[in-house]
Amino acid sequence: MNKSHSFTFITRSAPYGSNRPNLCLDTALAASVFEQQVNYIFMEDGVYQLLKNQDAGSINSKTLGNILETLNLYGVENIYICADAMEERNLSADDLVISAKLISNDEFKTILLDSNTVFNL
Amino acid sequence: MNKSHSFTFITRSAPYGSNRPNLCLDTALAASVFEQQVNYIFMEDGVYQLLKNQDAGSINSKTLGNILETLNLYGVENIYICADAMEERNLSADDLVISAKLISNDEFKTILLDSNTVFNL
Amino acid sequence: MNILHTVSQSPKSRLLESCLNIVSDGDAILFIEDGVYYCKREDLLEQVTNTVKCFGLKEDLIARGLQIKGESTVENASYRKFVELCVNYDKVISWF
Amino acid sequence: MNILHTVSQSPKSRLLESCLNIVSDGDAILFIEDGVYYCKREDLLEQVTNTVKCFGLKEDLIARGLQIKGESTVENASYRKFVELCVNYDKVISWF
Amino acid sequence: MKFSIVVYAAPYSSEAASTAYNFVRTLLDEGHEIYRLFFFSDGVHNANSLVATPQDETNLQHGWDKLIRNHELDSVVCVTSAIKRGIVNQQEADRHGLVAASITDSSEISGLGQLIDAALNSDRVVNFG
Amino acid sequence: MKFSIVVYAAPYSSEAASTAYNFVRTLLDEGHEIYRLFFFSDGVHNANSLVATPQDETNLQHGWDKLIRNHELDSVVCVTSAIKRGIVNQQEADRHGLVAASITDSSEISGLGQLIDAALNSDRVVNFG
Repeated sequence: MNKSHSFTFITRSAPYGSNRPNLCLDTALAASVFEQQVNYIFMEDGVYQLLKNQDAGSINSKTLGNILETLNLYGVENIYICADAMEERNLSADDLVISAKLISNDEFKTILLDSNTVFNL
Repeated sequence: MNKSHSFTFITRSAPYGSNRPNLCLDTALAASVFEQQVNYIFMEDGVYQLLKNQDAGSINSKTLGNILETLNLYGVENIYICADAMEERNLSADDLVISAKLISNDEFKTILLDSNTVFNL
Repeated sequence: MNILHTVSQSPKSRLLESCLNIVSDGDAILFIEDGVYYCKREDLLEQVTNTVKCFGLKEDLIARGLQIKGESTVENASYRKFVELCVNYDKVISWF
Repeated sequence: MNILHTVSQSPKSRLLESCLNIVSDGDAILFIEDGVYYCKREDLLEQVTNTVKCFGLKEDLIARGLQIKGESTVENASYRKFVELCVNYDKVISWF
Repeated sequence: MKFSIVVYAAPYSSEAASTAYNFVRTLLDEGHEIYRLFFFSDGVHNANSLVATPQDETNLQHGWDKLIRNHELDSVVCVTSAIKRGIVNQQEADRHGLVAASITDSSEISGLGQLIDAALNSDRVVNFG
Repeated sequence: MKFSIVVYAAPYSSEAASTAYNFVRTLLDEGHEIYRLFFFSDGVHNANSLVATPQDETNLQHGWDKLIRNHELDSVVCVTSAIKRGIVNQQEADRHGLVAASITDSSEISGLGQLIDAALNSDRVVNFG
């Protein structure tokens, strides 16, 4: 199967409070198994998923912090962070577990226009 | 049983999109059956429950618009509307199915302080 | 390559504001469920409706006692129109 | 006759702003679940913490990689402290 | 056109599942094809068979069941979401030692691959949550 | 002190049911009394017995069941919320012609009066949603 279909996943929820980040991640990993092109965009509260030093054992959950490692492991390479989201939350690259490409809203729009299917969680 | 216990119900969600207005109403009616003092306060999006001309048959639901009649029928007389909520939504008394007492946040606080149990939906 | 966006929560959610960050000229927005309360907030829609067509799902408007008047910048859309919009735009992004 | 308020959604929800409309001097606010992100938004808490004690649920803070530093106006609260606050305040109002 | 529909919301607590149901009915009325319905997260509760509603309320689970049967739709419930929410078929019930199955026969339990497959084979994917 | 707890949220889709569970455990550890647990709206899913979770995840429904049994807690599931969400005991299953019961034995199905009664007889009511 060739990479003819492009999926974009917008993850805009904080971790642990709801299962939306997990739904988004699981679906993206499923798409990567089909060897399709996958874009993964952290927007709004979604950037909180990338904070360092998470330890969800304290609430009997699995830590989401290594999410980017998982994405990379599955071959998802197009990972983006909304620059606006970082700024609004007073966050800098140092606060995050890993660096991904910061994008403007215009770049975001271009990615969406080039996508075949968009999941927005 | 005497009216020794006072309940306050804050309903701050729009109708139909979620079941929160129904949960709030049902619980208040149950409290009134116990012949307890019941305050019912429409806050924020809750004031949308009072809009005229609702007809939820269009989405196969039951219309909530006669909610105040139901409350009155069950003997719930202390019905209040947050003045702020009306203003923020550009609503006037004419837009509502029935007139209830508009309260300021300070009056709201007094009601809460005098309540034994508060449900906030 | 335009997009239909559906918005399904009341203005309190600021969901439209989120959506607008990434709406392109020529896209359309359909307000559904509690999202239809946006149809009465011309103050929030003012900048939008120049470049983006806005619709409110008729059945949800009726349920809530909301009417779209002639001079409104938002159009009524039945479920049938909802389907038609999905066909006419290249993809659908749901905001919930 | 003071009240403990729990706030359980992230600042995006503006739940604290709703709550503050009806918080009285001497009340307390406990941030839980995604509400703990408020603990890092000193800009939103500034006016609050003069008259109202603010707490963040420790377990939820740890899960999310948030730390309350010494100079913060918000205090760490364990589940045990959560229970103690419920006892010490006359009633609990939950914002969710 | 070929559509696939994803439902994330349980019936009754929010309107989304009901909106999805109305949308699917309209799609069929208009002559479109449904490639697949995919029930995800709390959406799996739409496929619960052990429900009864008061006479003056809509039974949305029965509504889906009838719609799926009448139009022979392909309806998939996400296995990971379903099992921990108590939506199980007989096979899953046996495997996990549960006393009964709870899913409507008209939906089958499967993995997220079915959602990706649906996206690859449909002209449009529409999400309701 | 005497507490009653109201849970509006289903397990897994939001953290609230898990917070309620941790809170109740701490209450008991600290020597407080639970007058009643009341499961309302989507909270009724906490009393579903037909669930299984992956080994590395917490089974919250089992957790509640154990906690309720071990401490002989009074646990009520709201009847109106439960029936339409597929949480039924044998009696309700029989009445509505459903093939199986789905509720954990440790909770009973009853009306909203039990919530008001709980408020009247407790020092504190704490809501989780």
